[in-house]
Amino acid sequence: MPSQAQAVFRYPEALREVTTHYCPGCTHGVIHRLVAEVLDELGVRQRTVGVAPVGCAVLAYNYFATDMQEASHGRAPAVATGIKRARPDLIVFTYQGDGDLASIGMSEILHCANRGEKVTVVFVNNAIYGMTGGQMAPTTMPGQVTTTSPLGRDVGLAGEPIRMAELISTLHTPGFIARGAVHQPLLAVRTKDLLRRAFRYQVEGRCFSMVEILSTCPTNWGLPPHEACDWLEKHMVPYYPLGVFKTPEGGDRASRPL
Amino acid sequence: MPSQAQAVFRYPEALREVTTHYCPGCTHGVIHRLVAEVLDELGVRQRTVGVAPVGCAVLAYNYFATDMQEASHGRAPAVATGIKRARPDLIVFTYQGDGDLASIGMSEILHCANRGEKVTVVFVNNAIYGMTGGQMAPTTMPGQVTTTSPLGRDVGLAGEPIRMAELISTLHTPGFIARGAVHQPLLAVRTKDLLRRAFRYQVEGRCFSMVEILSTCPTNWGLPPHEACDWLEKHMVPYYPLGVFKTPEGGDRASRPL
Amino acid sequence: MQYDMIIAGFGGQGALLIGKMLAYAGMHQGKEVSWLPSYGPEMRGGTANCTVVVSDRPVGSPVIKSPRALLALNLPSLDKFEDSVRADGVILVNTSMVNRDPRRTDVKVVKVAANDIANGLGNPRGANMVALGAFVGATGVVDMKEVESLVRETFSRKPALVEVNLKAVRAGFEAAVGTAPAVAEASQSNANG
Amino acid sequence: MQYDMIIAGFGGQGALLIGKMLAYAGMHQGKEVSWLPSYGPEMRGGTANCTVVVSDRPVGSPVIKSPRALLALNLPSLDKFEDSVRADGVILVNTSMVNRDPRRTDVKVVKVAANDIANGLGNPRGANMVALGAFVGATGVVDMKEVESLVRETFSRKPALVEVNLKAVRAGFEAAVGTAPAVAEASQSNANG
Amino acid sequence: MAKKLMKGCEAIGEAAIRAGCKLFFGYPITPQNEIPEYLSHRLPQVGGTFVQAESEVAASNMIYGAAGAGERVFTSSSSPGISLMQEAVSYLAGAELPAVLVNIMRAGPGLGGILPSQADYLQATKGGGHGDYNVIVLAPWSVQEAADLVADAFDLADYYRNPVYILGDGLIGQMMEPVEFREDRKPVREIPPKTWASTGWKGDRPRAVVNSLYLDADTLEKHNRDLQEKYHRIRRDEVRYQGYGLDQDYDVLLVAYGTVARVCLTAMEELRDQGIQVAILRPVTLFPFPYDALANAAAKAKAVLVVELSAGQMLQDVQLAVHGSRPVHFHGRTGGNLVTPEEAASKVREVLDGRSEEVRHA
Amino acid sequence: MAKKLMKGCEAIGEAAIRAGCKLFFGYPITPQNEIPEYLSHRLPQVGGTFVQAESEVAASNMIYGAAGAGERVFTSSSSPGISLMQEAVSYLAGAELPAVLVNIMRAGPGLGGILPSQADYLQATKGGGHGDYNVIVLAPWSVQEAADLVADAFDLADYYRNPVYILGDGLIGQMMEPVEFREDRKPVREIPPKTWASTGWKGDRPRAVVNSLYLDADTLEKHNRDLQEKYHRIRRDEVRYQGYGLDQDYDVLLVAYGTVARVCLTAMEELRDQGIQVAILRPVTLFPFPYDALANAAAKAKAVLVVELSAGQMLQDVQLAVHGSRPVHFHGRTGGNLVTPEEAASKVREVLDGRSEEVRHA
Amino acid sequence: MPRIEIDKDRCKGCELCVKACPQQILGMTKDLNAKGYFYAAVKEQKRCIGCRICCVTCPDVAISMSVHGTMVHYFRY
Amino acid sequence: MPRIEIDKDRCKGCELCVKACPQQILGMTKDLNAKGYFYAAVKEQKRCIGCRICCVTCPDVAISMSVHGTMVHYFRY
Ligand SMILES: Cc1ncc(C[n+]2csc(CCOP(=O)(O)OP(=O)(O)O)c2C)c(N)n1
Ligand SMILES: Cc1ncc(C[n+]2csc(CCOP(=O)(O)OP(=O)(O)O)c2C)c(N)n1
Ligand code: SF4
Ligand code: SF4
Ligand code: SF4
Ligand code: SF4
Ligand code: SF4
Ligand code: SF4
Ligand SMILES: [Mg+2]
Ligand SMILES: [Mg+2]
Repeated sequence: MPSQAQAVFRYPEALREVTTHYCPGCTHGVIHRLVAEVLDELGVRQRTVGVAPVGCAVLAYNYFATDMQEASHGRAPAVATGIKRARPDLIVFTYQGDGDLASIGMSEILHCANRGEKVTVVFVNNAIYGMTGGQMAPTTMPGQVTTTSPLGRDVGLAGEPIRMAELISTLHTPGFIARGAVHQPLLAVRTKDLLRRAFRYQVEGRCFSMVEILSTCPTNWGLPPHEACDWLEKHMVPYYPLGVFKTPEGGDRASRPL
Repeated sequence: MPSQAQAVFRYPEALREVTTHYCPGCTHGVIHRLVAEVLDELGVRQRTVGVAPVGCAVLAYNYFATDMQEASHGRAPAVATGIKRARPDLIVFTYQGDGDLASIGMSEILHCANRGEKVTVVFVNNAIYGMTGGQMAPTTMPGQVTTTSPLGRDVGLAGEPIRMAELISTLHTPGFIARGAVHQPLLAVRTKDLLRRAFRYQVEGRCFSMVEILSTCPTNWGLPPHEACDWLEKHMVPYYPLGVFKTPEGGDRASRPL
Repeated sequence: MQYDMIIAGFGGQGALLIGKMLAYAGMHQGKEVSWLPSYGPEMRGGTANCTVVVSDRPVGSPVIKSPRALLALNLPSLDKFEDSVRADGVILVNTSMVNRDPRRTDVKVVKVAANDIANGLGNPRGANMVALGAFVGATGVVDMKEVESLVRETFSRKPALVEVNLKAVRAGFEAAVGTAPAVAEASQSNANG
Repeated sequence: MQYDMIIAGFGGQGALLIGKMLAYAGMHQGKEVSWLPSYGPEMRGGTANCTVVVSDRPVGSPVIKSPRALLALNLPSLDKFEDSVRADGVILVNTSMVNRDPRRTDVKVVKVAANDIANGLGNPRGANMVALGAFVGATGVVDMKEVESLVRETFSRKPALVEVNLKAVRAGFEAAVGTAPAVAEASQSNANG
Repeated sequence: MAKKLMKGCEAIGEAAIRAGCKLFFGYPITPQNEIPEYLSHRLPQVGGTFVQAESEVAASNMIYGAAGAGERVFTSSSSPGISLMQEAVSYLAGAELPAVLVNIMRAGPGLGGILPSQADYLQATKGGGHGDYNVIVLAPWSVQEAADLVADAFDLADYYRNPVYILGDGLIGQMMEPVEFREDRKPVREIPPKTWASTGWKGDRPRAVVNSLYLDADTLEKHNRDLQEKYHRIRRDEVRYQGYGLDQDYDVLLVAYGTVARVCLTAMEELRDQGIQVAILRPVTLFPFPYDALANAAAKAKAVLVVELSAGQMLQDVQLAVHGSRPVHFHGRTGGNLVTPEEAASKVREVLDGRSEEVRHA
Repeated sequence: MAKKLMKGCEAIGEAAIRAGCKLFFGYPITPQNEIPEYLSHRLPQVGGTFVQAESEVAASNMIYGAAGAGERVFTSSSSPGISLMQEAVSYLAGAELPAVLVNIMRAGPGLGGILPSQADYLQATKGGGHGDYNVIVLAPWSVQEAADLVADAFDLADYYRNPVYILGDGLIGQMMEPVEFREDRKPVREIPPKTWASTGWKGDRPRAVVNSLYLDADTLEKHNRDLQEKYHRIRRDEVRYQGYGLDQDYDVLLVAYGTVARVCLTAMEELRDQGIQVAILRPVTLFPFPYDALANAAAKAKAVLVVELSAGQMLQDVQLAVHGSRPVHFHGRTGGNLVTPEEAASKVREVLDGRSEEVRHA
Repeated sequence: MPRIEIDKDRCKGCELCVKACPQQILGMTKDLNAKGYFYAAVKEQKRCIGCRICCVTCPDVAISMSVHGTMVHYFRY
Repeated sequence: MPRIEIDKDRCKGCELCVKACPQQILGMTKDLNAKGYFYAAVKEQKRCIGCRICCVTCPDVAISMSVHGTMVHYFRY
């Protein structure tokens, strides 16, 4: 049969064919595509509702070919809770940045995870506030220069970067928590596996799921895209290890007293 | 010399000699006394500012013989941050319930701990909203009946109880995190040691410190005081193990990927 | 016209329940009623009180500063509300828990030892029902028949309790009926007119 | 009277900086000035523009819909603002980046190939300074002396850059001075009166 | 259905369920705890969902999500909690989502106290959040009316795609009164299908995007014009008020809402017995405010007296309505203290005696 | 000091430092990011403290703590972030804490857009939070005035122990203008020592308790009366406004604040050239609002025209001031669009021609 | 010799001290105190071992202890 | 046989695909596309091994791939 050309990599159906507003080389775009491909593969696009954050992905509602809601800054997990509780038959995901999820939205994400809402959170950690012009995020690396840490993040004053995947995975409520990255193509492939698993848990009505994905912000890091990928590999990956932190099958990971 | 009677247990100076509004047998009173004794012992009463929460301890500003501030519900760690950054010479503590700290104030406590604010948090976990009449808290035990979980907490809908000490101790920023209890006299003695340590870290300018203290709510648990103590021992201690979870000397406890 | 009253007592004495039953009885008789609890920040285990209005016309203010009748189940309640009762009103005192007489001379004072009567009936927890019966007896604000059927309804899940509580409420009624005729009539005539 | 202008270009072309230097120069000459950047939600790397007002009296509206002068550093800027320029105003076009002529006939059009001139001076990054000089030459809105001293100040930390940029700004000035005398005079006379 | 004696809070919960609302998200706060408590046992009985949110911020965003998914949903809280919802309320209005928010007001400012108050009037009616928007505000004066208005609130919310507040003072929440839920109730407006809701896009309608972001100024201005046009229709079509004695002669017009109006009614009876002629206008909708009705009613009076459990908030709307044509007087109590009929009556006498001073600007 | 060309945001930051404010707690949001960014490098230089809070909720409670400890402190944000602070603002007012909050307003409602707006007027002046309270509101129209008012704001906050808003439209934040910081500036009021602040209790003064809780109704009512009395003094003593052409004849009185007033000034010049007589009244304090000055100024005019970047918010205060004595007209833009001098001028002509319709109630 | 004193009017009658005393020498009175609670009292002062467990237990700091002579305590407090 | 296609007007010129291609057969053009970017193009289609790394890398989904005949991919995607 395959005498004719067969498309083996094409534009996903769940992604609308518009140009994103993301800067050149920004890996938000890669993550969008991975999510869209997974929705297509699982065949759930038509019953999916996505929740866009306030952050560079604020316009995500223009990009996914699904029904969408725009949440207020940090509250996407609460909005997703509202949607899922109203319509448990829908597949609900949030797409959130690190300022959105780990700073202003800390309470909402933790409680959403702890209630075990059957939603999927795509958490894009780029160690900075992209949209507002490069301020420090809770995930900003020690010493990293941002517009509000002009001499580099001083961990003595601003504390150490927060590892959300680790934090959330200590909750006792079952869930799927993992961290991936997309700055190298094979990592993107593995991250897609994580996303697929995360959504599948939701489709099966099993548990809350979150995939934290390390992402670049060439513009606010002040680096050309490929150097941004290298910076991420060198500075972020060691502190934010990639892998699966929690599965609904797995046990309880609460630390025991010293 | 001691031919005359010598007082070996007396009313602490840092506690005002007024009758509290706490219900008979409520261990909020014990915790107040322990905190006051520690302030006396460390000789810091005159430079201490306490932050009262919204919760049964809302009137704590009437009880401690220190300057006090009344915070809005859940925001005591933010208020404490404001005080401590304004006046680093002051000893600042918050006194917070589980609704206050683990529900509405989740974001504030985590970020306060993560910034490493040099303040001390006294966290009173009584597995319920005392002041508002016994609603479910994030720390309510599975199956526990409250006015908003009339058939008992359903972990399938409300999730598992949150263990704040464990959660916070996974942060990378150095801190002192421990859990005590006061439902038995010797545990109260050990809890006082924890509080002493916590405040001492602050006096030394070392780190953030928090002592979670399991406490009874005879009124809303619907139990006579001593039965409440037994209930706590039987149901809460196994899930909320007592001990020290993190010290500033200790390493990083982030869970590693599976 | 409207008949308004304050029922007050210690936390566990059942003041709120007595008030609710009066309101229910009034409603079942076709009256307009309102019931308003104090929800002030009293210390737990402190006093509790409620205001009940029973009226032929829609209830205006549910908050009553000068009630026609007061049921004082304990001393602090008498202390707190004695002065507010209207001239010619009724003060019913539970003498089991109040060790002084009301000072007011312009109101009808009725005294019933509710706890003692309940103890005498071998039903110490029935003091609130005794007080309810006595209050109805003294004021005639609602029909005893309605009260009795309410008692039946209230305890319908525990039939054993129905009879003992009916006894208690009747004992209270008997102890007080006819003691404050003027007001009772006033209310009666209002109820009819 | 007041002289108002819009400086517009691609993100990295320095439109905002040119505007700021014009405002500074005006201020140093004792004028009232305002500088207002566009901060609309343009896509990153999109166009940037600013509005500068230089006036003898306190600046009224800092927002100008019909400026007296436009500096269009690239084509989208010309497209966007050409129509807004006042009749008898000035449009200065950076022909290095704009491949069409302005359509307007009721304004004075001045063309300067800023990038080419800068390249010619061996200072490709100095195109913005060329454009600044040209704009001052064409409009006379501020004194070249002030501009030159500003250039010295701006690059004072990197003395090597002072001379090359002074050269650039002068080259621009020369390329444009006298090309739009009417307007320049209008502004001149206003500045004096 | 027979009358039941219910607390206002419970009646509100029950009325919501009967209005087809199966979702509640809320956070405890006195004096409205009986609403979540009632719903936590009632909703599961009817196949509904009760979620105790982690905060009022979360609760208000949960109702955003659920409303955006096309379901009837509500939350309730009291003053400080409602303040925390102000960003979300602005979002609800901006995204044109139908949701009902109950505020059983307590005394402020700050932590204040837990006793009744009406001091959130301006927050509710003038927009406590940012931007130009309005919330429909319904103010019941009895338990029965609370139940009735909750039902109407869901209809109005759906019809106008707009948030609706039920604004009750603490008395409304805590008081028990007979209440009847009519089975034959009809919606106040015919409600169009919610084709705009995000329920999964199957291609049979435009993609549903629940959103209040418009980066382009002209688009956002157009959106604002549409909103203002909607508020105009609401002002035109949804004004509700009640008058008492307006058809008789009167010297003083009392203006009050909620339970305070009942106090005024009692005062009015007392005053009429004494030969003093007063009438009452009770706004039932606070937005839209009955400006015209009030202006007309005021025209018959020598003076207007506003009575509130606040330092003078509705007062501003009354002044806007009366437009300087009659002197406006004010009597208010704060801190949780209540106005008594005696107080209201004696203030009326002061107004008539010239012993009360007119209020010029709030 | 010589004049410097500065962005409004930077001038605000610098002015705060010069007013002795060494503490800033805030969260990023456009269009005021230059304030935290400026302070994150400037404050450490002067021994001050910059903290990027995790949210606006946290930031507003941090300033509560720091103000309660007796230090000058401020925060800044833009519309949605300010909405999140409303609970804390009510607490600040209730606990009588001096703190400065800068709101560089953007277009709403909801997420809206990031372009300039004035649609948070009612939130700021009528109380976006719960309970009866007022915040002093200062509205600069230039970068210089922004700097000057920030300095005054700290003085007023300390003197009255009350929060103060600086309410700027997006232009104020983004615009660069020359600004001068005078070294010889004197406080607008003499500020008493902060003996009420919680700084450690050594027994030499009453224990300091920073609080807004009063469980007893009478005590809370007394507290409210004291607050109202304070607001009364503020209304009496702190009104600020500027008039332009008020001493000449005019047919139309323009009322506008912030940068919109500058647009009106340009329009006024244009109109005068055409022989149309207008004057401008520019409120500088929005609370206290210049009711009396406006009433007087309106008396000279045939009509009043309010111009705002909103759907009509200050409009309500203008109506309250004019009290129906003159027709009030309105011109507003929303969504981030700006009013141009041409627009304002042509609206004036419409008012004079009878082509514009009077606004009765907001 | 240890001496326990219970401030009768601070006591809220919770009985925690009574249950806690290892010597079981505390008991509840049949009198109401000013607050209306049946309060705790020392029944057998002589058998008191001065362990301070009652003091540590009381949520209302109603119990204080003094000693004549030296005493060794088995917990540091 | 793999065939790579780059949608020139979707490309934002980030060069990530160029760096990522293991065969180094992609490159940037000297032309500007409609958006004003120098865009990426396939320089040597023939040497393409069909690994899809460029496709996976592109943040703007500008690259698609089709094959003639059967191909075994070394990563599942
Ligand atoms: C309540 C509120 N606070 C602040 C903002 C401003 N704001 C918009 S996006 C953003 C942070 C974005 O950072 P992040 O979530 O990391 O997303 P990124 O842009 O990096 O993808 C902030 C603070 C807002 N819109 N609303
Ligand atoms: C913003 C806000 N939300 C809710 C409340 C009501 N409230 C007061 S205390 C409380 C919870 C108290 O529980 P917890 O913190 O566990 O303290 P406890 O009473 O159990 O000691 C709540 C919800 C409030 N005052 N303010
Ligand atoms: S600012 Fe950063 S995160 Fe945002 S689109 Fe640009 S590169 Fe991506
Ligand atoms: S309600 Fe519970 S926590 Fe509160 S004082 Fe009473 S027993 Fe203690
Ligand atoms: S000190 Fe020990 S032995 Fe003595 S009364 Fe107290 S608990 Fe009992
Ligand atoms: S523990 Fe304290 S409050 Fe309780 S009974 Fe003993 S003395 Fe009284
Ligand atoms: S498929 Fe592989 S070899 Fe071919 S162009 Fe892409 S990255 Fe290069
Ligand atoms: S990765 Fe995509 S956007 Fe980047 S250069 Fe290649 S084709 Fe263009
Ligand atoms: Mg980010
Ligand atoms: Mg608790």
